[in-house]
Amino acid sequence: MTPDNLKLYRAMLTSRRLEEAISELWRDGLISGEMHLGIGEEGIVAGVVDHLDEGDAIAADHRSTPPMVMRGVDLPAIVAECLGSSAGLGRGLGGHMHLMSRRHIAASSGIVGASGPLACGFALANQQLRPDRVAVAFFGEGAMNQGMLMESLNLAGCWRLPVVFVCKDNGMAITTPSQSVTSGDLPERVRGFGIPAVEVDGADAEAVWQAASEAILRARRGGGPGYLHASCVRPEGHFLGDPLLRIVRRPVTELRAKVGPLTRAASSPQGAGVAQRAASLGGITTMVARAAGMRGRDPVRRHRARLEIDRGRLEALENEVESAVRAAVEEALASLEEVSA
Amino acid sequence: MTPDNLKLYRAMLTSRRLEEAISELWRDGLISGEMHLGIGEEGIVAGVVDHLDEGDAIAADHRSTPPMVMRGVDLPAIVAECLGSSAGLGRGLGGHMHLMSRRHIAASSGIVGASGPLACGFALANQQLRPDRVAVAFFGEGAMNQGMLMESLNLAGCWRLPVVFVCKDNGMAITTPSQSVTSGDLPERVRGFGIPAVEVDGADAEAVWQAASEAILRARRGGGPGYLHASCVRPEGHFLGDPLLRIVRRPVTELRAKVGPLTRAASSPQGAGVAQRAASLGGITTMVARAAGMRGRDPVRRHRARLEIDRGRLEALENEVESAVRAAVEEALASLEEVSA
Amino acid sequence: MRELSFTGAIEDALAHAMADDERVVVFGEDVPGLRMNLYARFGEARVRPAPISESAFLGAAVGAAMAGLRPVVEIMLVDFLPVAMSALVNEASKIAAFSGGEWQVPMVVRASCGGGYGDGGQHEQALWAWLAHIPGLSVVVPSTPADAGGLLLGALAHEGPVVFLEHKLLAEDWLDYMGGGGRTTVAFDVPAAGARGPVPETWQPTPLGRAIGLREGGDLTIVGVGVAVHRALEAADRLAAESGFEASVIDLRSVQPLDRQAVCEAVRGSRRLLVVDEDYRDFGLSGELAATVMEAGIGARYARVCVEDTIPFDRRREAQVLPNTDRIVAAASRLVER
Amino acid sequence: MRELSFTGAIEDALAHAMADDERVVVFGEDVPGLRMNLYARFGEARVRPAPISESAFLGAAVGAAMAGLRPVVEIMLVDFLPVAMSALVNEASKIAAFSGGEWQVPMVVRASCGGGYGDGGQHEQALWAWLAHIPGLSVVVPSTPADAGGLLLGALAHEGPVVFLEHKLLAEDWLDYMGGGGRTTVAFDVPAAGARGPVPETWQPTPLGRAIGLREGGDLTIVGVGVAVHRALEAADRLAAESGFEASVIDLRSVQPLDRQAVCEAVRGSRRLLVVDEDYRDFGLSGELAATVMEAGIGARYARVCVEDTIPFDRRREAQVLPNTDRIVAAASRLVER
Ligand SMILES: Cc1ncc(C[n+]2csc(CCOP(=O)(O)OP(=O)(O)O)c2C)c(N)n1
Ligand SMILES: Cc1ncc(C[n+]2csc(CCOP(=O)(O)OP(=O)(O)O)c2C)c(N)n1
Ligand SMILES: [Mg+2]
Ligand SMILES: [Mg+2]
Repeated sequence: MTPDNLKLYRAMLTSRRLEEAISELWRDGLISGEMHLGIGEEGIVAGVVDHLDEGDAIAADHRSTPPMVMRGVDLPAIVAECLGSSAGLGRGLGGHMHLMSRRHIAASSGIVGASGPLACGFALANQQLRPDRVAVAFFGEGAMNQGMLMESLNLAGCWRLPVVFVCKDNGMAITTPSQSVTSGDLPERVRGFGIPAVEVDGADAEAVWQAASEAILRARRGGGPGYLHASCVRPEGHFLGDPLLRIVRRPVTELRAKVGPLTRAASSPQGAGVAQRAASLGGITTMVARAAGMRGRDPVRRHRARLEIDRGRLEALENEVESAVRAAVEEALASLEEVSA
Repeated sequence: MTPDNLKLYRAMLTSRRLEEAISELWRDGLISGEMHLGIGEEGIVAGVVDHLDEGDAIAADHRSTPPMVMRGVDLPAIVAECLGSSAGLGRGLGGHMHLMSRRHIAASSGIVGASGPLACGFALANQQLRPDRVAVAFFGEGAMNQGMLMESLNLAGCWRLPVVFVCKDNGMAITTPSQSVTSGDLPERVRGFGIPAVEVDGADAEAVWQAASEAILRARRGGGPGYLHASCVRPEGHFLGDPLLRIVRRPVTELRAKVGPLTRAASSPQGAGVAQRAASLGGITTMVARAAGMRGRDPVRRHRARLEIDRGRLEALENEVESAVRAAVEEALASLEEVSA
Repeated sequence: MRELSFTGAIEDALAHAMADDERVVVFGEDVPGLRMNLYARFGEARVRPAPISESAFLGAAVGAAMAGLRPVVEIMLVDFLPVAMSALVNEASKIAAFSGGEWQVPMVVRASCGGGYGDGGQHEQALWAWLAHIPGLSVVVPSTPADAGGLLLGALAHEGPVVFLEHKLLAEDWLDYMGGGGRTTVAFDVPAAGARGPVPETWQPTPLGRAIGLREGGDLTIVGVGVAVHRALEAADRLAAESGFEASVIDLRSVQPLDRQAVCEAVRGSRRLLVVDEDYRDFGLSGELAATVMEAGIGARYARVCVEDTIPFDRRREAQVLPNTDRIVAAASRLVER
Repeated sequence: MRELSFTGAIEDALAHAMADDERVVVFGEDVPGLRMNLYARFGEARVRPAPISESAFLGAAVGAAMAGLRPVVEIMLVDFLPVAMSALVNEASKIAAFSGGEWQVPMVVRASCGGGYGDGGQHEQALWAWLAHIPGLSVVVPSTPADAGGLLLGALAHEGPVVFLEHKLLAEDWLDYMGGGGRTTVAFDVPAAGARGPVPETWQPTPLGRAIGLREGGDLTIVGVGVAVHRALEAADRLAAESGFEASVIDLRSVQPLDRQAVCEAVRGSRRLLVVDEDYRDFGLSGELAATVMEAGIGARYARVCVEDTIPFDRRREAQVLPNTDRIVAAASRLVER
């Protein structure tokens, strides 16, 4: 089987454009803190969500805009929720870390790892009420060290739940390189739970689609859980306003206040030996360098380059997406004004 | 290297005799509920604890009498604690699920899985304050599904903590066969965390000793954590008064009140289909059968049979142990009377 | 009227609910052993053993409830909930708010609680006020078989998450399991009217948040839940016999929703409030009732008999720190004197 | 006197403690990034990044403290503690009791808390009373840089476990991190005197459990912790200016131990108690203070301005449900009227 690549492209582009628009609103001060974007992971989300239909469920993490967009949740309601408008998905009460749609059995949480148990619960309900329907859990590689997620792997395995765990590995958990706090190899860890684990390049939406197809089909047929480990990047940092990315982008301004205290601390008497201090400073430099190195491997651009379609149709599609996003933002902004008026 | 088998035997026998004495006190109503014994796992505990010395630490689970006894904690204080006497290890305030000795950096907890984080903390302190000293965590195979324990495996791995995890696999968690709620193979799971895992017959104290020797030595030398998976039995049930074992031992009396409601329920209208009901009844029968099947493979008897020592010396040792245990019980009982007097 | 044990009443009501509604499922550690009769009748798909993974299966209950089931999830002892509290504090209790009221989480968490059988400070906690502190969580603590069955159905009918707590001195299965172990050599101070009693022929859900007056008396109002209610009744009788003062006793039955009106009405008459609470004293139910009365502008004398510290293992000392009848009589006497 | 920010004061005091005492170690998620200066000075062995495994590393802190270290363990937001509460509820707080007083757990849990920057109901909780409900846990909530540094050292000197909570509106690093993100397009209602202020040249540990009076006034006593104290001061000034009533304002500084005496003394004079609390209203600090006053036999009018429900994401609605100055003035006015 092969995916409808144009459909995948539309999904990814819509998510990308919407998140870019959200970034603008955030910069204008209209969206409050901790706005985590899924830019860089659209290839993973598109390749998985394309397989889902009525009755299938999604448990998402703090980067939940792409799955909601791609699952077909109302765009204006998503933006309105980010704005805190009462026209939002959660009437402005939940916010961007809690995008949810009952109709799509899709919910998200800001507690790292919480998508594991939630997806198991969705899958359990499907097992009892809607045989052949599945649940998908999205989370990052950092979340793989959270107990409730590891427990969920075991629970899904022993209850043979129709759930597919999707790990979006961008290598980082905020400023911490996940490898430095992870023992062993993650797909191997999952296999240790008796769950088939597949590694895939998350920048390649089509490859993800293929891998997901198999895992989801197996789950639908009662074959139990599956796991996809998909690499990705985090070009916009941990969240909008990421301090490390600010340093990368405006080193002079951002470092001014930091360098003095840092060098003072690093050279204060009492404390670690020179080698350890040097190692720390090296660690800090690497931290910043990693933030800078998160560009490239853009799943959307890559997918676009592969499309075999004439330029005119492509541009038409892109214009459609642009206008849908623009309309969504306008509608959301209007809803906000109505309330404050 | 080979162990001092006589020393191991003395340790195991002391623990066994003390727990037998505790059972008597429990039957007499002098010890309150949830008295979990370590009878059946002495081979594991002896083979591990024999390697520990000043500065080494133990985090135990709800079956904590054997590790305390074998680590050299005062016997009368252990018994007194079980009796709730103010002469007890915790002045009668903690009880048998919370045996602890500060001097031995040895503590236990009734929260399944809690020995994992605790041992990591002990090991962290050792890493900083007492290089070459280690920590050991004891727990059951059921605990391996507890998130905090799985997290501890990862933590120990990435911090290279000097900790040895010891899983005492008796196959059961209360009345649940652990296999039925565990996905995958446990040693494989641990290897997935990048931690070397060794399987050993826990009824063979000498084999455990060998396996532990290697893991503990590696940890002492900064080589990071290790894991032993040791099989064992649970002949006295989950705890004293285990309902399943009561059924096994006195089927007529114990089943009288239960069979009526059970057959009524199993044959009530509305509910599962016949096949599922039959499966449930089969499950219940297996549950009881398993409780009955937990005899044999006695690590103490087995170790005794192997000792190459003349009968006279052996009997002398056994008499010594008997009197030490008797004296401990008497001292503990006396302390209790003093208080109530 | 039939007579049932506390445990029997819950099982009976639950079996009816399960027969009526396929969406009701039970899961938790060891449930085939603990709920053998339900297991035999409804099969493993609806009475499922869970691994020792409270965070995963409590969290799964949230998802299951959101996706159409009505899970009754068993956490053996309330003391184990702290292992998995994020599912309640950050998910179950907040989904309705976060979804703007669109999405509900109809789940029941069933756990045993309380002390009095020598199980030590890590296995005898009450924690009901600790749970009730979190907006969006309901907490039910029945004190009789009839209430246990009725409130279980009330909890199942409720659209939000409910923690249903069974005191181990009332629930015969738990007490035998964790305390007695089939011995005749131990005794427990079990409130007879709580452990066994009349139940209706046909169960009706008891709505949450309605206190019930169990004794009339104008000199003093004693308020509590669970076993404390029975201790209070005993103390009130002693007080009447020994010093002629008459206390009313109110069983709140649910800690959240809290029947503030019932308490205020009674205290407005008696001008004396005594809270008897097996949960920890500080920042708990006893404080909330004080605030309730003060907020209503009712001037009253006030005292509380609670658990003040980690519960000791030793049964002698344990008996002293639990809200026993002596402590209640003493506190009540001080309140009515002068 | 030097001036420092709230965050700077904590870092300064902590750096001193670490330089003085090798046993003090810091660990938690992301600490090399969050505590860059300490990381650069003390190295990774003592400022250690942890995996996203709160249960393991909080539990490890308990063990580390028992085995001789003085861990300062960072849980980024107090909202994440429910993931790992068993380490506090069932281990840290109970070891001293279970060991008959032989073994202590000297650890400090450092976490940010509180709202006012639009982060939604799962990331803006206060939870101090929820923590303080558990016997054996101390809970500290400083409101100024000087108290933040002093109480951190007080917490480190304490032999039992202490949760040290930093309000995100006071801690500039957290506010920039989670709220501002370097933008000039957003504004937060930061209490100036809480975010930056004088600190002593040489740090001294501030003992836990001592409230401090920040404003004198005989008509009314307002009590709180953290940001609420600053709101109360502002409200008290407005009340004085608008209606001539003078309120005293008490900053409890620690929720547990609770300085009951300070509160009782003040209310004995004013006969009016207003609790301003950013933690949830029910079964919390506001109730405990009502009980404190009633237990002391002090007749008083009482009101409370608290968070009553899950905090809304929308900043407009969020501002209305947090204990803001308007709500405090309104409640205070009702209390003093008549
Ligand atoms: C239980 C919990 N701990 C910590 C946090 C803070 N936090 C938010 S996102 C994050 C990093 C998550 O890393 P990962 O799972 O790899 O996802 P990514 O952000 O890289 O997509 C952390 C630590 C949280 N929200 N919840
Ligand atoms: C967190 C937690 N959940 C549940 C329990 C109840 N419980 C006590 S022992 C036990 C079974 C433990 O099984 P295992 O780890 O295999 O040890 P075993 O008893 O077989 O030695 C359970 C579920 C508990 N004490 N703590
Ligand atoms: Mg990541
Ligand atoms: Mg076992």
